[in-house]
Amino acid sequence: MKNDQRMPTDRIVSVKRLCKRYLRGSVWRKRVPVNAVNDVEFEITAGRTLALIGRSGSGKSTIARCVTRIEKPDSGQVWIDGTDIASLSSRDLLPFRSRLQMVFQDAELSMNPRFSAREVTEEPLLIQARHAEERRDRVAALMEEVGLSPDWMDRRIMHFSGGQRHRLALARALMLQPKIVVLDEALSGLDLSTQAQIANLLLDLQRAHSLTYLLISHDLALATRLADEVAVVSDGQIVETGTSKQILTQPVHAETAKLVASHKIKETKLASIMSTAQ
Amino acid sequence: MIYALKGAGQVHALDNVSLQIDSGETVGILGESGSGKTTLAKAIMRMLPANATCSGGEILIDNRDLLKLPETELHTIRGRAIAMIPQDPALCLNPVITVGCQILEVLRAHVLLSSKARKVRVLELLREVGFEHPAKIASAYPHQLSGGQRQRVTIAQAISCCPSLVIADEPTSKLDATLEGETIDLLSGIRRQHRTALLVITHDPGVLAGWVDRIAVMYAGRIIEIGDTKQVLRKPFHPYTQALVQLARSSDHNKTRLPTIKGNAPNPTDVSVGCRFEPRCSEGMERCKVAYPTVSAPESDRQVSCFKYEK
Amino acid sequence: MRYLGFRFIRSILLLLGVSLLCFLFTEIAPGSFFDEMRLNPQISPETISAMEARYGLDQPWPDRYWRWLRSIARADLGYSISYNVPVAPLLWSRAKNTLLLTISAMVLTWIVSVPVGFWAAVHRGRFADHMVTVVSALVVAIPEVVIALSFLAIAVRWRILPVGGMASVDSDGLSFLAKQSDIGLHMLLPTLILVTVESAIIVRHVRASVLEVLEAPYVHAARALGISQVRLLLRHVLPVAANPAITLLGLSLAGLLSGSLLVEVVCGWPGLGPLILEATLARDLYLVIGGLMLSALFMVGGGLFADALLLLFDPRIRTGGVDAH
Amino acid sequence: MRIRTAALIGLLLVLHLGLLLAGFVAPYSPIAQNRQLSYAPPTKLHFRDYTGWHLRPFVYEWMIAPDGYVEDQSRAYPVSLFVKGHSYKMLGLFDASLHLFGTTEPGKILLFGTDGFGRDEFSRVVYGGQISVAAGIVATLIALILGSTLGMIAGYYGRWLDEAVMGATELFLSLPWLYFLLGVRAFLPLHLSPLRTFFLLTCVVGLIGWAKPARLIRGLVLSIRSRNYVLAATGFGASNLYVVRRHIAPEVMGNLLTQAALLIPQYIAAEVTLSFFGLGVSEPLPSWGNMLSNLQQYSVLTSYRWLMAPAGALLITSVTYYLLADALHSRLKSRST
Repeated sequence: MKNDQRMPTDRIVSVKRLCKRYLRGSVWRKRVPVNAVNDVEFEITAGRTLALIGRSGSGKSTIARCVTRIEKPDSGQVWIDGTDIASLSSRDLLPFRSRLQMVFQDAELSMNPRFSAREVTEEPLLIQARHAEERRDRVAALMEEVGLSPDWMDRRIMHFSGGQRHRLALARALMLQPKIVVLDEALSGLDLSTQAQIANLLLDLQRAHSLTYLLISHDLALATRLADEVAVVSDGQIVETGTSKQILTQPVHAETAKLVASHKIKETKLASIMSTAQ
Repeated sequence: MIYALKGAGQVHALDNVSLQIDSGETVGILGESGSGKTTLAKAIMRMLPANATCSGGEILIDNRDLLKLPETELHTIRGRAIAMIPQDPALCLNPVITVGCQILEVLRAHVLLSSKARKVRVLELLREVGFEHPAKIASAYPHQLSGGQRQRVTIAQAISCCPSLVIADEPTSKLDATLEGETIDLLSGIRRQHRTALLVITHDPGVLAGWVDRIAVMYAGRIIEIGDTKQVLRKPFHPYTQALVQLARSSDHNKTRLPTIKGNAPNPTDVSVGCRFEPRCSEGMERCKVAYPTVSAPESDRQVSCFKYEK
Repeated sequence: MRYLGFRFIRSILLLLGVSLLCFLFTEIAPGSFFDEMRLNPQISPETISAMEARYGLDQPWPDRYWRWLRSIARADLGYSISYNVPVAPLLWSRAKNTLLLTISAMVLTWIVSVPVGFWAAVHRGRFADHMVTVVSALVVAIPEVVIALSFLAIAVRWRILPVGGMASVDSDGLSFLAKQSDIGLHMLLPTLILVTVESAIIVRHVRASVLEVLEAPYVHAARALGISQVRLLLRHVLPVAANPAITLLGLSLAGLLSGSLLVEVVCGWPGLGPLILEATLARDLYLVIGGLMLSALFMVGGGLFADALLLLFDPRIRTGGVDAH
Repeated sequence: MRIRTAALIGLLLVLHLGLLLAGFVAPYSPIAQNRQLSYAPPTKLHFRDYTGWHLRPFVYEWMIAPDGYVEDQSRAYPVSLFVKGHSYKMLGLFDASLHLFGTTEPGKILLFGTDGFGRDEFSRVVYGGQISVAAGIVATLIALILGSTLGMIAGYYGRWLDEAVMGATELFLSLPWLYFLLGVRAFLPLHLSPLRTFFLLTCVVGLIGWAKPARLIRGLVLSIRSRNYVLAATGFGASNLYVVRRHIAPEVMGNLLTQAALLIPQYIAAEVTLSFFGLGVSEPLPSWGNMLSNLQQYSVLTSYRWLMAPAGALLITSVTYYLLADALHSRLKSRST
């Protein structure tokens, strides 16, 4: 890892020595740090996708929350487009908010049940108080782009299926034309067919808006299929990075080997049966 | 024919579903959310919610029909003849009772053993599901265990009275990749030792590949294809199965678009006459819209209900 | 065990807080007992200021508060002006009666309402459940004053229960046993009122928490494993429902004490209530503060008792898992 | 569900309107004493006399007889609506003398009989209601405003502020509220003008009652704040104000309404209890509490049952409020899931 202070130019996202500790436990229990993130470094070049893979509880979603400043990291730097936003106050952070968006794991919970589809999607515009007049057309355009019919705009969230809510969350994230989208397990928990549809949608959107993705997932198969580079996270540290091919073919670190092994078993079982398939 | 109504208006959760599981055989049910696979599992256990009614057919366990059994005698069957591994292990253990006691409870309900023998049996079970030092686990409380460990405890509970059929409802959906492998090995290991029949319900064909004997594919409350695992995965007949299998086969070249099924899941409330997959089917024919395809057997012990194979 | 220690410190803090609160009240209260005395001409101003000095009313309030606090520690709650008797023994003699009434009412309430709540929850939707819900909703809706008065009216009209006071007039001559039964008989009416009021609230809470537990996934899982309904209820549902019920124990003590004050006044039971009421009317401040402190002591004691019970019943606290509060 | 809520609100409106226009509804002045008619039972309405049926009901006058009151059948006094009666201040604004119903002098229509001083119980109930219910509502307002602001601050700004507010709530909750009320009342001068007592009383009840709503609101705010859609909003750069306005306020508002419907009857009961003890509104002015206080003597309690009328009125008001609270609660639960 090069550690020059020079501001990395082509890297749109560069994280250096990121640390974050939680103190879990109540007053009469001694405080125990949990899913600490210590000394994490990675970079993503514009228009590409980096996947953070790790077992549950390895601190990968904490990293995501620190990068998008939903939570303030204890120390370290997060360079977005050439500025370190790790220590910015929330007011100076405002311009960066539109460039950096996060999509949460379970889409249903990340939307206020009282809202209609339009209210959910236009919320970013409301907050940033932008384009007041053509808010409705922008919502219709984006809903169309993510594959939802705009005339469902005024239906309440309850009437949408899991897959459709995921699409709505994506539409909301793209409302401010972000450059970087962080997907925190955005595809886990979906049926295979819906998962495939959302994955294709992500690829199309990346190509159409030249987006940079930071994908957080525990499913190696999905990650290697969607991401250019993969970083393996274990107990809050990045233990290995490489392109999807490198990771799949020659895993170096023990954790990666374990992940790849369990992925391989499933693969070989399927492949052996279907070797003669068309 | 099990025909269950649920919620506002009539929702045909299960429609004309018939399935045979021989003793010691493992059958996988493959279906996406809303295909009625969980309802089938609940129906077998007679655990359907209050607003669901079975309007026909029967459920035979060692040729005793469950539907005819009165409610009071049911608890002799549940846990003894059929046991269920719940979908979300994190929630399915009582937070205020030690793990050992919860397994003890199941034994107490069915097996006539002295309390000492029961304790020994509990430790045996815990060792069998892969805990190195079962004594520590037995005295622990559920909130002190990890997700994977809790899953293994629920499995131990299910197999405690050597039931003739164990139903595993989405055993791997809540776990991450590595734990999924361990759970599958555990389940197939149990099947060999206890000679119990296993009904595994999942939406991912990868989970079933390699260890499940037969697969039944469900779509919108109906079984659309049944057959030996290898043959079904190698040469799926029904277009829906073909698409599902194609999806599961992950090709290594990345960043390419994945094959998908167009349209989205069927709406359970609308009762269309024709084949429910017709709107999303690439080989949809006129006939499909009008009538529901009857079951045909293009190959030995393979069944599919699609007009493509109907003579 | 650290948990209990921590709760103990917390209750001591609470008591301190209450004492500070009471003391502040005496400060902000415009005028004091002596104002009335100043009005009547016979008492010369010097004697009043001397008496004030004796009670130390002229020093700045922090050291008065400190001196007063130390006196509480020695269980000397000051001097009751209207009764010309030290406050503590007077309070304690009355407090015993209130405790007798409150404790028995609480025990009775819990014996009645926990099974009824549990039974109503189990028979959800059926007639029994509806009946219990409607009755308890009605009793909760009716203000305590109305309940107390109507019970009193019925008791007086049909003379089934002795009314008023703690023992009948000729009770001195009776043997010890007869005296106890006589008090018991007298106690019946106020206890009955208290139990009706309190159990309505607790039945609703118990029923709600049991219903919530019955819906929990681990109960479905247990039923799917063939555990019989009875065993399921006793071994699986009851322990989990115990936790909210016990937390409620501490809280319901507040309602019970307030209720007992009202009931004692209505039924003429010589407890803490009528004493505090007279002290309020006579503006005998120290007696009132003493009363308040004592009732706070009961409350905090009840709370600690509930915490201890909770520690016993709910392993999650012992093992520091989910913070139950 | 919707009809039930509407019906309840309607009933409450009628009730409050009746109390508000006390002068109009009550036939007589609540303070006018009538020595001959002390403890007179309620007048019976008759429709039939020896001549036959009459559409308009009529009453007889009470005559004192050795064993109590007996009807003086000699003269009948027709009861009519909208009758001129004694003058009163309508809503404290202008003088009026119109009454909803009444009868020609010297006949008296005493729907609820009279009390010890011969004052018409029905008028006293109506006027007394004004004070008790108003006290309940004002106290609830104080408690809810104080409670919700502190609850919101504690829930939202967290850490030491939360600790402080929660400590205060636990402190207030650790004292039985009636003892606390008595204690505070003891420190206030005893004989005050009715208006100041009323005002002081409601503040006291309100100031003591804020703890429970504060704890509820705090819990609510904490649970909403941790929801993902609030995190998402902060992700878009939402300011605290925005989050409170769009996400937290609607949820809290719904609960405040239910809380109000729950607290009002409790605080009315608190006022009534205090006046029942003689610490609330002083004698000449009627309040449900002090009207009930003379029921403490057993002789009054047994023989003059109609003096329980204020208890009946209190009962109807609080039962309606609780039913309303129930209906609001279930509507709220169904909407937010």
